[in-house]
Amino acid sequence: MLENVIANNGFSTALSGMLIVFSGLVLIALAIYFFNLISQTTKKIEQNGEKHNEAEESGPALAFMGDEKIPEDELVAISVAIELYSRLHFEPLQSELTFLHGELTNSGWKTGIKYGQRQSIQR
Amino acid sequence: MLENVIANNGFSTALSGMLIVFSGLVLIALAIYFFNLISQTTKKIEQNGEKHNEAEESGPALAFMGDEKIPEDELVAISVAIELYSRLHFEPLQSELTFLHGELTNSGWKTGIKYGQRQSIQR
Amino acid sequence: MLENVIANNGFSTALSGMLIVFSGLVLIALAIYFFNLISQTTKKIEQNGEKHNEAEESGPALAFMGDEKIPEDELVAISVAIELYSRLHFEPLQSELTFLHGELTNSGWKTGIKYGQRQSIQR
Amino acid sequence: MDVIFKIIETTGFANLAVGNLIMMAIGGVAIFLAIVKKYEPLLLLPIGFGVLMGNIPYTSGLPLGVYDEGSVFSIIYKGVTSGLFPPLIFLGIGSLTDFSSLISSPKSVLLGAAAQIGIFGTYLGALFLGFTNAEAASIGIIGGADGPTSIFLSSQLAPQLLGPIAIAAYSYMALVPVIQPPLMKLLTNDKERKIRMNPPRMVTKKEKILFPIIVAVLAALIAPGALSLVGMLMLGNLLKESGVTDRLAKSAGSVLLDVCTILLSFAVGCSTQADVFLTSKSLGIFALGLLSFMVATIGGLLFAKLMNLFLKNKINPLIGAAGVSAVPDSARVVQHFALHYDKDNHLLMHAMAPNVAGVIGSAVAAGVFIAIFR
Amino acid sequence: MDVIFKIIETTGFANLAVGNLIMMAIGGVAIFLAIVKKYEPLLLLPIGFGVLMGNIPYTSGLPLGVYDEGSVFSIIYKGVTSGLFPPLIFLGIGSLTDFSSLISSPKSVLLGAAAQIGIFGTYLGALFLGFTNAEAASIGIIGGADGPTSIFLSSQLAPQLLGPIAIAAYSYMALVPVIQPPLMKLLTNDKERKIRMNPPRMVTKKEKILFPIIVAVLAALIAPGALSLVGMLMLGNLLKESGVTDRLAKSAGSVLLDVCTILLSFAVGCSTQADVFLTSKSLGIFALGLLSFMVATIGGLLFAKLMNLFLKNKINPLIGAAGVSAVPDSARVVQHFALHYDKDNHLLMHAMAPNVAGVIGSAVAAGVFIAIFR
Amino acid sequence: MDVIFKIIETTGFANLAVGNLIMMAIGGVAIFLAIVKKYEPLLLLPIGFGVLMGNIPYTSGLPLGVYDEGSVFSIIYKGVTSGLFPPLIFLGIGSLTDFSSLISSPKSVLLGAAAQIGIFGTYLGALFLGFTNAEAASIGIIGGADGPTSIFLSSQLAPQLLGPIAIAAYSYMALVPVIQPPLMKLLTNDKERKIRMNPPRMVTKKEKILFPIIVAVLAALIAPGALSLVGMLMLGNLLKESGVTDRLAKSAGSVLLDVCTILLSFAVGCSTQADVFLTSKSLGIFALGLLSFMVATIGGLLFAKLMNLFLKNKINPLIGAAGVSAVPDSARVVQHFALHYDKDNHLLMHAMAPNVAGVIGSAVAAGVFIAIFR
Ligand code: NA
Ligand code: NA
Ligand code: NA
Repeated sequence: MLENVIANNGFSTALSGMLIVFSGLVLIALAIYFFNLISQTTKKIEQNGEKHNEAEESGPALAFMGDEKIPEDELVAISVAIELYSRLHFEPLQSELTFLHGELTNSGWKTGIKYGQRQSIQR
Repeated sequence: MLENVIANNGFSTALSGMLIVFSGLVLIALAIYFFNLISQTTKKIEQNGEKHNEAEESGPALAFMGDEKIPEDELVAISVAIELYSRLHFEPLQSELTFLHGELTNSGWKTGIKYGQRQSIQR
Repeated sequence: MLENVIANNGFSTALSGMLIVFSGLVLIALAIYFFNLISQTTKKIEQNGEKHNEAEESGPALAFMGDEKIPEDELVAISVAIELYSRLHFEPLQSELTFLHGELTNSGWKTGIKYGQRQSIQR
Repeated sequence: MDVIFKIIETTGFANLAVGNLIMMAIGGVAIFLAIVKKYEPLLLLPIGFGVLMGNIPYTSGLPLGVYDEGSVFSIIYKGVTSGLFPPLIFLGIGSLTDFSSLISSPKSVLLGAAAQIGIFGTYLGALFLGFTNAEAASIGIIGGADGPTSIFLSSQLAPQLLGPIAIAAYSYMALVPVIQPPLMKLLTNDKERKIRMNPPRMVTKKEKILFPIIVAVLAALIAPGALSLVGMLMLGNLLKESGVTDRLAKSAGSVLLDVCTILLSFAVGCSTQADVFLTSKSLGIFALGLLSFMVATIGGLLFAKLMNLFLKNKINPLIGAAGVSAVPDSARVVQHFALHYDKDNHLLMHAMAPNVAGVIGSAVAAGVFIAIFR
Repeated sequence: MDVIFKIIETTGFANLAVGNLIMMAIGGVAIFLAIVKKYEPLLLLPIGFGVLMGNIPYTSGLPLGVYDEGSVFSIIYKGVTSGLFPPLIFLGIGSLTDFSSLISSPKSVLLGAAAQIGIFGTYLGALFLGFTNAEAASIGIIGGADGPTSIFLSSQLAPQLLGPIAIAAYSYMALVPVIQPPLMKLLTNDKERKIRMNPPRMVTKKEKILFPIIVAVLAALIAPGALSLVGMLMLGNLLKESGVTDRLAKSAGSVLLDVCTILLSFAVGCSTQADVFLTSKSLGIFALGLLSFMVATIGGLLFAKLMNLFLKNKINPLIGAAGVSAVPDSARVVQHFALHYDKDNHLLMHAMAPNVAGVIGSAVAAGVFIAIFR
Repeated sequence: MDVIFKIIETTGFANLAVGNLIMMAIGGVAIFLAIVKKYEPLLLLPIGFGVLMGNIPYTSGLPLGVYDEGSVFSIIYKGVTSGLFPPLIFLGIGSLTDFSSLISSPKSVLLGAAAQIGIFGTYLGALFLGFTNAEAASIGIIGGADGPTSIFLSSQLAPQLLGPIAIAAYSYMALVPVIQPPLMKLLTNDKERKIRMNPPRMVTKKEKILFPIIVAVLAALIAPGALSLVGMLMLGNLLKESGVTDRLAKSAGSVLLDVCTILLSFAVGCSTQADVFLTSKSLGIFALGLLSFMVATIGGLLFAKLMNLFLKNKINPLIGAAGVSAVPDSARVVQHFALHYDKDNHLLMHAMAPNVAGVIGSAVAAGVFIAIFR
């Protein structure tokens, strides 16, 4: 059956296919690698420049605690709290109560329109 | 290029298009207006006729408090409670526990069938 | 118009149709019946053989309390708790916090991959 | 000035016919029943709104209605006529249905079969009125009291009658609490109505898992035409009961079911354009549909009484009426009717057994018709 | 060795053209605006990503892009070109929209009509630049400031321009906070900007239920071409307000809306292949689109001032600018602009009325164009 | 009487063949594995049920099965054969996947490439057994250990083999915990298995956002054929990571994913009608599929050992086995295997990197095959 392999250019196809896969993933690996590099360099320069608010930078990422130990119960409690919170605030609601500040006679209102519009800015 | 506009009856199309849009929305505005009128008249007649249960009438609409001020904290608490409540009761559940009154030997049961059937009456 | 019925083999079609429906449902009824029988027999044999852990057997089915009465308030509380629990744990989340035991330096992590993979075993 | 006239001619006002106004009134009634009376709102509301939209006149040639090739509504309607939506809806319903009551009481299955006499009786009646075989079968299925099944069969056998059949089926399902009680009163005596039944036994998880598999295989073997409906219904149920595919069951029973319900109901409503709908055939279908429901109810009641002649533990014949399906309405009607005579006699769970069996029964009946007439 | 060359030839690197790079840069900008500036992220993010993917070159013959018969992307794109996605999106939007503010202030409806002058003005402008009637109408609708309406009309009248029209519409909608304030400043004086309006009255549930029914019937009668868009918008709203079909409204307003939004936006993005997109026509469309938004804003503002000549309770002319729709962005722009001059003057709810009326208005305008040019 | 015979002839009992019984037994086994062993239940359960339904015999001519033009199941199956479902599933998976581990360890990407040798090795093996190029490629892709990728490639290149290829792919993915450990034991020594790796560094939000964009562009440029799969996967991921389109990501990752999974799995199951499935080709595919998984595992393990020759911070070669993907099963297998030798050596997150890289790798491989053989 080796004829079938040869007749179909099997070996060169397999070889060059493997080559493409590797080149593709190497490119991706390089991109990540260089991106990391840039990111680290930028961070160093920034750190040398001025001490800025770190909390702002960290964003929503989870801080790893290093050596400090957290009791397991607390971890469970925290994760349940986070689940509940995200459940309440990140799930699309059908309609939503919003209360504005200011004169109440003029401002107690309710709107259901939430679609597709920069809503994240306001909150 | 004005020829193109004229050749395509541009001006009369634009004019009559604008006309239709206005007539359509004027019709809608009138409908709302008359509807409001009827609603208000009906209400007045009813009020003159007899003092009826107002809570029934107001339905699920949110009552606006006029001049009375509600502490902001309470507003937040109320809206969170409403969110939680609607989340619990208005979201379709896969199956649902229901407990009937009466003899427990005969009535403790569970059903998952909820589809498309006047369920709102029972609750 | 009786000719139309006869010309279309109406009576034999209706009769044999009804026959098929009955045979189908009788087959199903028999299957359930025999299945029940087997299940009961198996249970009896098992019970005679050895007293085994009953909790394991009952699975997620709801235990009916027989004559014992449960205060209605508690029933409501229980059902709300079950609703909340299932809401929290059976609904697909976008991402999920998981905390592993062991050395925290090496194990505090977060994964969002939950798709299609035996996840039920782990919990 | 010509353009203005041309535009005015395109408005619906210029083309509004009496038939359209009649249909729009019907649509309004459907919406009223849905919102105020809360009759099957999930179906009657979009249907009624669809009737309104489907009877807006427009100059022919514009691709707007369900019958216009290439229009948006025709694309949605294709989900109905191709028969796709009903099985998807059954998938969702299956993932919401609990068959425990049926599993614990195999003899109730027969009541779900008996009520299907309404289907075959009406099939004969429709033939008698001069309908063709395929049409008569589609009309008869109204007696099965399952919207998706009726629509599926019509789409396969008599697409030209789909509108009136669907509307009739859903209307009478909504009117079950009006249609059934008089027949119950007529055909049962006081003693029968007070028969209490033993509480259903507990059903194990294993049985619940095996049930959909066995039912699907048996029903499809005996009536392969029922494959699409019974197969999807039981797939949904298996997803639910297996305990390992909760997320699939949940999605099938929520959004998939809802979206298919909206689109199917709205498109069916839109298909009732006056010129297509307001025919003597439609009148015949509505008359036969009512007959169908009544025969089905009677069939269930009488068969239950017949069974009682042979049974030691008598069943309450009222639950026979639940065999028509219209899940879970007719089971609720039974419950309320029985409570009227004995305020501690809860028949709901007992009535659920023939109720869900009726769904399987009419799907099998539909399968038989498909096998013969396609 | 031949095979290796053949494979290298198939890579995108070998076929990358300057046009593709330009388009990919544009896609990157869209993604940047969506994520960093949070401009319409639900739309610009999938569009931007689609632009990137649509400009990956490949050897012709491979079924990969939206224009290749049988490819996956072409199947998704068919949901756009057939006009199916926009009405489904409107169904979802309807189920999320609260029309209370509009119901309580019928005269605001006119502001939503006035802003549509942007559509017809731009239509004339496009004719002037040499576009055909159908193309000019599709370009004009950009001034309606409703993405789904623009895409729907283009799909029906000028599918070949769908890409640039959709991108222009969404881009300018995202830029509403940049485009509108200068015009507001120019056309109103300080006194006008400080006009306070009475709080809107309470709207009963009954009114909210009747509103979608009445609007749908009237709008469709006056402009049957608006049937698909207005019909679905109001069906969604009825599902929400009826109070008996909450689960349907919820599904329409969450997953159905989201999935259609993702697929539509992504497919529209993919349709901007450089060789199709980078033409002088596109430039014209972008220029006309900007004009369109500006004329619409001016129309709304001036008409509000005109109305004030006849009204006892003056309206704040700023809310006229919200008539362009771009819900709820332009209403927010009005709110912020007014707060700048009187920190207790909350116009948001008042601006919502012309805002949602503008949605209906441009759907009616689209209906008019469909009636004339199809 | 004739009609009764005709009806009996239409029942499945009259047409049941031995092949159908064998296939139904296989379907039963799949359901058993899914429910009792909890092997890939989300896929194996609907597939198994589909196998049952697909092997119910019926008189030919009835439009019931996936191969009958116009039947409901054929419409659903079109979602598979057109290649639509797999990219939509990838959209959902992307919106659920966290690529952090991969971003923090770029060198692991290479392990995801190395494991693809299973694909190309099996491609050669299939050619050797006499399959055509297109068939051999589709069979080879089983070694990619990604269901949607396998189904997509088969639908594009060898639709006639879709059934057995899909079943083989999912079966072996379910059997990963059985197939991989012996090879791990064979190819690593005790010291290697105990290698501990540094905890992965924190990844910033910015990196997570840029990652899907860069990967999609690079992968699609190098292998345009991967556009549909990689594009959708990364679109889903971008929707998730951007932080501004949470609702889109949520819908894509829940209902859209679930519905596509149900329909795809069920339809694939239905496509295994005995007369189509029970062939010697299927046997060959199953044998080659197993080979494919083994070669892929070996490739990953050996390449990791090869890399260690050049690295200062040694990697644990076990994580090479996770390069086959089967996310996240093979990563879990690595975790458990390593824990056996050092109860504090948690490799899960390290194994996730090659694991998800393997998904990208096999999508690229599929793209290469599409580019050459279409
Ligand atoms: Na029935
Ligand atoms: Na507008
Ligand atoms: Na892989």
